[in-house]
Amino acid sequence: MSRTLSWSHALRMILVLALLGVAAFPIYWMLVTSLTSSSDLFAPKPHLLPDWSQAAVYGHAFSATAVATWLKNSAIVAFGTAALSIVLAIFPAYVLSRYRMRAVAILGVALFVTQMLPEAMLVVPLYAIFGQLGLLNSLTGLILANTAFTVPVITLILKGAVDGVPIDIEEAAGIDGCSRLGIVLTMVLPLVAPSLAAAAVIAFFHGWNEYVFAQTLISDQGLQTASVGLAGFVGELSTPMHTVMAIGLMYTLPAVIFYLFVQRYVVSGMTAGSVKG
Amino acid sequence: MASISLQGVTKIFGGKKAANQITFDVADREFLVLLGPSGCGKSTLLRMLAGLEQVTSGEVHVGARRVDTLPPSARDMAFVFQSYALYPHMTVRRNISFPLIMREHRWWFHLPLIGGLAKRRIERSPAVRDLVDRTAKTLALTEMLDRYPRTLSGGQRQRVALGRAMVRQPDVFLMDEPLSNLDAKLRTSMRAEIIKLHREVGGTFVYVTHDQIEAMTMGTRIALMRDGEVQQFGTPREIYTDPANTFVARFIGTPPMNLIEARIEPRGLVIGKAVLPLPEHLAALGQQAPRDVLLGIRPQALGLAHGVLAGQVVLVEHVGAESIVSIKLDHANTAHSDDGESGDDVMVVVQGYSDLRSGQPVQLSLDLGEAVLFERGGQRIRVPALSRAV
Amino acid sequence: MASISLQGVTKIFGGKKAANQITFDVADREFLVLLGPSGCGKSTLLRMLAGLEQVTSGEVHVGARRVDTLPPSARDMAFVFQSYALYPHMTVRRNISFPLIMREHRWWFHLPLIGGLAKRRIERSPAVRDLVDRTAKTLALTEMLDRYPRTLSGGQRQRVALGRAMVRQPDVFLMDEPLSNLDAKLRTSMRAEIIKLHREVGGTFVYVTHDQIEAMTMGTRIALMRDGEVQQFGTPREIYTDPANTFVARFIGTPPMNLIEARIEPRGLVIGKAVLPLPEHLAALGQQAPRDVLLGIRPQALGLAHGVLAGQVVLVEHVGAESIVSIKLDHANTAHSDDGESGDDVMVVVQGYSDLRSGQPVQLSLDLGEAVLFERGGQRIRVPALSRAV
Amino acid sequence: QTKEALTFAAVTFSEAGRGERLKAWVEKFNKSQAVAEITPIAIPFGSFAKTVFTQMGGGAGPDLVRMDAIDYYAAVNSKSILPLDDLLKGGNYKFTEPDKYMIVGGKRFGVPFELSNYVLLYNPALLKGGKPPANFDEFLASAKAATGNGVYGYAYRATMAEGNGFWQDLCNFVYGFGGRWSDAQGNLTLNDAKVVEGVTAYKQIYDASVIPKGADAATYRRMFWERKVAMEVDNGGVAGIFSLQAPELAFAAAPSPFPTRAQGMVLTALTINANTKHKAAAEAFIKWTLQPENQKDLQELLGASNVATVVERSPEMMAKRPWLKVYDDQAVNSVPQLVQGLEVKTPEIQQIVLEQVLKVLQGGVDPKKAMDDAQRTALSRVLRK
Amino acid sequence: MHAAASSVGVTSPKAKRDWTPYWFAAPVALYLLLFQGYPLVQEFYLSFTSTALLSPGQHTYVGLQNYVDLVTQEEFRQVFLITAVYTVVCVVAAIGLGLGAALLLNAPFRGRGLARALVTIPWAAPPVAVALIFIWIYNGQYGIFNHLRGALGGAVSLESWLDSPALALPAVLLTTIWQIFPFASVVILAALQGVSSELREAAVIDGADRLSVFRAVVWPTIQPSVALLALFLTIWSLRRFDLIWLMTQGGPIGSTNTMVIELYRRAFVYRDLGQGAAVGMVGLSIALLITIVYFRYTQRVERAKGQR
Ligand SMILES: Nc1ncnc2c1ncn2[C@@H]1O[C@H](COP(=O)(O)OP(=O)(O)OP(=O)(O)O)[C@@H](O)[C@H]1O
Ligand SMILES: Nc1ncnc2c1ncn2[C@@H]1O[C@H](COP(=O)(O)OP(=O)(O)OP(=O)(O)O)[C@@H](O)[C@H]1O
Ligand SMILES: [Mg+2]
Ligand SMILES: [Mg+2]
Repeated sequence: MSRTLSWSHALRMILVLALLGVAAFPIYWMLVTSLTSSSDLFAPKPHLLPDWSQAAVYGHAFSATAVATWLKNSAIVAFGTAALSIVLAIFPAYVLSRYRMRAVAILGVALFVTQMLPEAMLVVPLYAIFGQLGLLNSLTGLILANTAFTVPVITLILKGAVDGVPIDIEEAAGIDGCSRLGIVLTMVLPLVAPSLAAAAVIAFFHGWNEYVFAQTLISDQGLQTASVGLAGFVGELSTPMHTVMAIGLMYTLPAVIFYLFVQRYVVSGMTAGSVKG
Repeated sequence: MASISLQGVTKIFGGKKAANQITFDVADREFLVLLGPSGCGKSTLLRMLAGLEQVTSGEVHVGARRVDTLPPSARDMAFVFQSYALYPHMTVRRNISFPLIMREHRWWFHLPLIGGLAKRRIERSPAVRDLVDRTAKTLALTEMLDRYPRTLSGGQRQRVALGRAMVRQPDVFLMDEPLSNLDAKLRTSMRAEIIKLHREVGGTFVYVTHDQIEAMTMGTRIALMRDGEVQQFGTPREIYTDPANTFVARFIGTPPMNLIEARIEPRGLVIGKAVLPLPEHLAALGQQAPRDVLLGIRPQALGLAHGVLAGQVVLVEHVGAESIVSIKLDHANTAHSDDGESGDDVMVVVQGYSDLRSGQPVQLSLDLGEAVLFERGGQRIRVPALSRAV
Repeated sequence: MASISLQGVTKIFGGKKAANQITFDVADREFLVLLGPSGCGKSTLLRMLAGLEQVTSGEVHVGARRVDTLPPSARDMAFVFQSYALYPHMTVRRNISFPLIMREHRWWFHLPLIGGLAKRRIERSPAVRDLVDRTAKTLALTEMLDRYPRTLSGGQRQRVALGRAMVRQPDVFLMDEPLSNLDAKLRTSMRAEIIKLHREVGGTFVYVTHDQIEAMTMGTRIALMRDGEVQQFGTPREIYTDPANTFVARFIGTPPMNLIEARIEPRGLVIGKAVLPLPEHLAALGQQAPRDVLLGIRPQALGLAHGVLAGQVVLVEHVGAESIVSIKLDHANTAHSDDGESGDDVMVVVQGYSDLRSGQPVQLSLDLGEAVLFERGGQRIRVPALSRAV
Repeated sequence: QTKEALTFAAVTFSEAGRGERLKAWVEKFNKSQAVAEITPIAIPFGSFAKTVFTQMGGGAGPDLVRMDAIDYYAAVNSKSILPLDDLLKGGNYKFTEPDKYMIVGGKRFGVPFELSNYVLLYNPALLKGGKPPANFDEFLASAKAATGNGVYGYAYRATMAEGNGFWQDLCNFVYGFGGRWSDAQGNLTLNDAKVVEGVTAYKQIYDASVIPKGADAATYRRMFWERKVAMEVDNGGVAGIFSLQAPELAFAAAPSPFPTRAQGMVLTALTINANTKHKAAAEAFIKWTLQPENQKDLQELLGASNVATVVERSPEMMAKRPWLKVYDDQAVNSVPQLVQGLEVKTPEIQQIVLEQVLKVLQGGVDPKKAMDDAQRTALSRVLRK
Repeated sequence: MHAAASSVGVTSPKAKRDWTPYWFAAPVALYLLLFQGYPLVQEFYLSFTSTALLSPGQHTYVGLQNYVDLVTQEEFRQVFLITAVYTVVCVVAAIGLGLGAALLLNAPFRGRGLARALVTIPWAAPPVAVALIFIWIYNGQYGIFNHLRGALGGAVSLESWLDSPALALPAVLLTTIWQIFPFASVVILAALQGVSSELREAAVIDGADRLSVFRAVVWPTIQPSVALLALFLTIWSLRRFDLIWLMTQGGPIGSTNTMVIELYRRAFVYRDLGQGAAVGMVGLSIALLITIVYFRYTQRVERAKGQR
């Protein structure tokens, strides 16, 4: 039995490693590409290992492009989107979980519908609305636009989490003299914290990665986000491959690292939502 | 003054009556137990008292106040939940002081930082601190004040829940099966704890349970419910010795009271082929027309020596100092139908370790001194002249 | 032949011994109960029997076969889980026939359509159908065969779980607290059901519980465990009347046995200021050197009439036909420490409804006929010459 | 007093090399006067039109826009840019020939910003004898000869992912073989024999295994510069970038090796967004750009392109960059890459044509049949005939 | 807001209506109405017009013309087909791979936490960066994939995968699946936490092999989560844009031309907002239909199992 055990264990570990390889390879390849000299890049045989003598490309990317500003803007948008999404989503999530009435059902359906709308379809009318509201060319506006797309899914995740909060606790707080608002803020919110983390991650990624709105709603160079900045390199006349890959990597890594820190909460947060029976 | 008075309280859940015209009064400082099988409406009734559920009709008064229109927080009642409902993200101290903090709550406490500080200030104010410390001491929780509920054992959690209720010094304590999550041993000791609490802090207690032992040992009054209706309301002793119907009779007492089909005739109580003389307190019935009845007799009142009813041992269970012997009667029927499978047999409690084997034929003796009679339909037959005083 | 033999079975979980050198033999058709407080290793032991947990060391034999190296499916044991572990998406019929289908399982049953058909064919084959129908009938589940577990009550689910175990007709039935999720009433009737099952289908039963009533009523043998070790192995009666140590003594019996500090001297048993003559079965001890002991005496052996020990009533609990009176002794100490809060008092069981009030002074009489003695450390003191036969 | 803040959007700003120079050129304007401050906005080629048009449609957008001809006609059509006739009235400008394409319905809505012609660029070191081919057969032969050892004889685009570039390359072949997308009356002539010939030639190259298939423009231009591509037909902007970014690269230019000298032309216009709130300042900028010395600077920084007005190049420059002359000489033969008469519908027609050509290239469909299909589809779908 | 937030429980028969849920939901409702509802209504209207991107204010009402065009154009049938293939393959593969990964990562082994984190890298990677690196990976001459094919002895056509009508869709799908399967695996991993170990052991004791245990115990438990996940992945795949557009713009020969790409092309390349909106409405209807079918189905299943 122990022999079969170790065999299956070895097989499992091989599969895990293969999986990790598949997941990480393109990112690794970005690193390799950014660190390959341009003559080697167009060589008939690919270089499989990074050439560290080329590391200057990273310094160059920083000095020659506004990548620092882009990343800063992306970070602002991403954190802003995450924060605003959660602020907006927690109350409807609570309502969806705790109330049974027609208006609530309609809200639930509406949330689903909004998940189906492609950004490309809404960007034209949204641009006009943002123009009216004076939100063009501001990161705030971008956050607002992104949030419209993250709120629905986050609401549904948080709803699952709130479903898992025992109603007893709310009733106890009510008897202890807590208002509804107080219940949501002091009871529900702390208890769904892992799910908040999961939700925040989803919103964060959305804000960090978003391209269509960032491209359209922002024209000020100083407010460009990394997705737009990176896409801007894909030139008609020339694409500086090293710089693009270097910036691509600098753009990817913060999100990956951020995720490494929160992944524990993400799994448990999603669990809170899904194990509602 | 916290007497509680219910007047025709009814609760309808989508057509189903979870509580039906419930009317009773509980005096101040009583310990009322709501007892009944699962789904009979105990929790619903308690939650209506607390204001967690709206009454469909009827009135609830506490002292002189009508409370059924008030929100839960305005009723000044404490509620202890079956699941304890401790706030898992708060320390024991914060859990206990939470009702006090809420009493001082202002809207701006919702603001992120300031609110936190304000709450801490209240928590640390001498008055609150003192009260919480004293409560914790009473419940032997002093050393756990800074721990979180998840690090406590079941019994400790239970005590925190009690503490949270006590600290408000309310007039009425409501408890919904607060012991049912504990193991048997802990249950026994927490039972004593709650009785002590009642004695010390006063106030009117309403306590829900489906465990008759709890009901008997804790209550000063019991309301025994079934299908949303109160079957009998009285002291534990009344309910034990003077059940209002077969349901009550069989619900209270372990093993349950035996119900044997019998017939009252002038010559005495006829069970199958046997005829027994009517005991004194039932004698008056002998003068009336013969009628079919159910004889209710507790297992403790049956004996296995030189008896009058013949039967066969079906099962012997040894429970420490006594043995419970199930016996299938040869010539008489029982009416234990609502118990399902094992209802056909008469149970006898024998002191000590019984050596009977199943299949063995036995003779059953009956001590009718405390026996009661019911209609075949289940209603208690009260004996006209001599109706027993308790 | 399904005798079970454990030889030095040990299980270590990351340094902690969940089972320590457990050795005992159970004959074929015994009903062994593993009893003990929470966390003592009962489930671990049972799971090692089933093969769900590997033994760290030691051997497990069933009949002549050594099984501890076999996978669970090869051991031919049925397991009933505390939570029933019914397959929620299968009908009752499929749940019960699942083990039979698995017995016939071929790899190609995993193919989408064919597999489904094949399984259905097995399920509908006369042999399986018959067996399932018979099992369902035995358990009164016939009408529920096409329902899903979710729509069943607790007791019905429990019966389905039993059915799934029975249908395999295994040599050994393992059950891990199968009744602990049921309410008290249902528990009683399911208890009888399982005893009946044991009697009818035969096989060796190993049953885990922490409820002593279950253990006493169901087991033909009890292994009482604590901290991974077997404290005593014997029949319920042995364990009740002849406990191996104070832990066993207080674990079995409600209310628990009283342990009173005493001293044996030639003049008799000295408790506080009182001196009692040694009963016959302990007389031999009087000849030895004086020693400090703990007197173990059951609450049923204490009386409140013209006694020898003075005390004060602390609490009176009425439990149906008897009352339990807690008494604080004036001049003697008890050794109930491991019970925590309410351990200081001696408990007395009084028949009938006691009118004592708390605070009232009483006199306690002792019937030493069944009393046992322990070292202060807890070990039983066996009386050399006259060691009692059971 | 603060300056009026204007924005000027152009793809060129996002190009390495030329972008910086263009910004400097705009800065010169900012310094030249005290009333307006223009901020450059770089928008990459791929999303330029969509972004700017969304913004303009939404009532905002940059004040000044450099747009491709294809977009220019759409903007004119929806009156999204301001007419400039009044502004330039009386000015004595010597506009280059293609300026005529700026006049729509007798009115002018922009001035040419950059005019870029197409000629054959080659790496002399990679061609036998260092000589450019003179006709299509020679061209095919020398491309084949140059191919091998990681070097490709020729490069162009043939992917939908680079639809616009693909279209430009295709225009060169079609125009070079004497075809046009429409006749003088604006009737579609997608299946004209000459067009089919051009497509056939395109396919011939494709099948000759001389091109790095799938390399996008950025890549194969880089390869050209790394001396891994021998020839390409490309516009002056590209040559400008080569000379700026790879000064050590000795490349040369020659007329495209097609039967006729007609080639496509990248024509971009400088326009004023109709939504501007700074009309006067924007107009001032346009006038400024048209001043001869500014035109001269612009032409120089753009590389091998021409600008709105005729600017003579200095002899030293011509000596240093002999290929400039080839580009300048090509100007008279350049035709905008539009479906003339149906300028606004060009994107849709372009899509239809390119898909059919792809079918020719990849699916082996007969060029004639493919272009017949294109003609039919375009007529029915785009023109609803 | 505080003033309106009443206490727990509706207080009495005479008490006023509990407005709390309305207050709680109002901000989000308004927000969505403004930023999604209103634009949606506008798009709905636009779909019956011919409207230039540059002058969305001036529309010509054309009735059902845009829809009629869609129905009659053969190309649009291809768009349908591509969308369907893209969506189905994405969802099936992402769930399959996600399930496999989740099962692998659910068993205990050393370094599991790190592995769980690393597997989710693709999810964290921005689509723009992903598109760029994959374009390079698929590159005909210098892409690592063609090199690998060569190294493994395959026929090397030196053609970029993205330029081949046969390979472009698989290539785009591969990229998409690579990017989205971690999300599926996280969700499924979370669902796996709910699998009762007792149930699993019961099946083992009943003699079930691994696959049977999975089918009898694991799958039924995670199935609702997987179904909801599938719904979301479907909806998201129907509207995925950046990745496809950046990689192929729907080409070659429409082989990766999904509904959203077509929408975009019509609205922004052909600059006809009306046509774009019509495509969008068709897409929306399909998504709605799928959602309705999903809910109907789950309800029926639940009812069949007596869960409701
Ligand atoms: N919110 C509700 N909606 C509909 N029916 C309900 C609701 N709450 C309770 N009921 C029904 O009312 C009846 C009484 O329920 P209640 O919870 O009061 O029983 P209980 O006596 O507390 O039972 P238990 O001992 O199981 O807790 C039950 O039949 C129950 O199904
Ligand atoms: N998988 C495990 N890993 C580590 N420790 C374990 C594991 N399973 C059990 N234990 C520990 O072993 C001891 C015995 O556990 P076991 O579950 O056998 O107790 P038990 O007697 O069944 O208790 P209960 O009555 O609460 O079910 C406990 O201390 C428990 O914490
Ligand atoms: Mg209840
Ligand atoms: Mg256990």
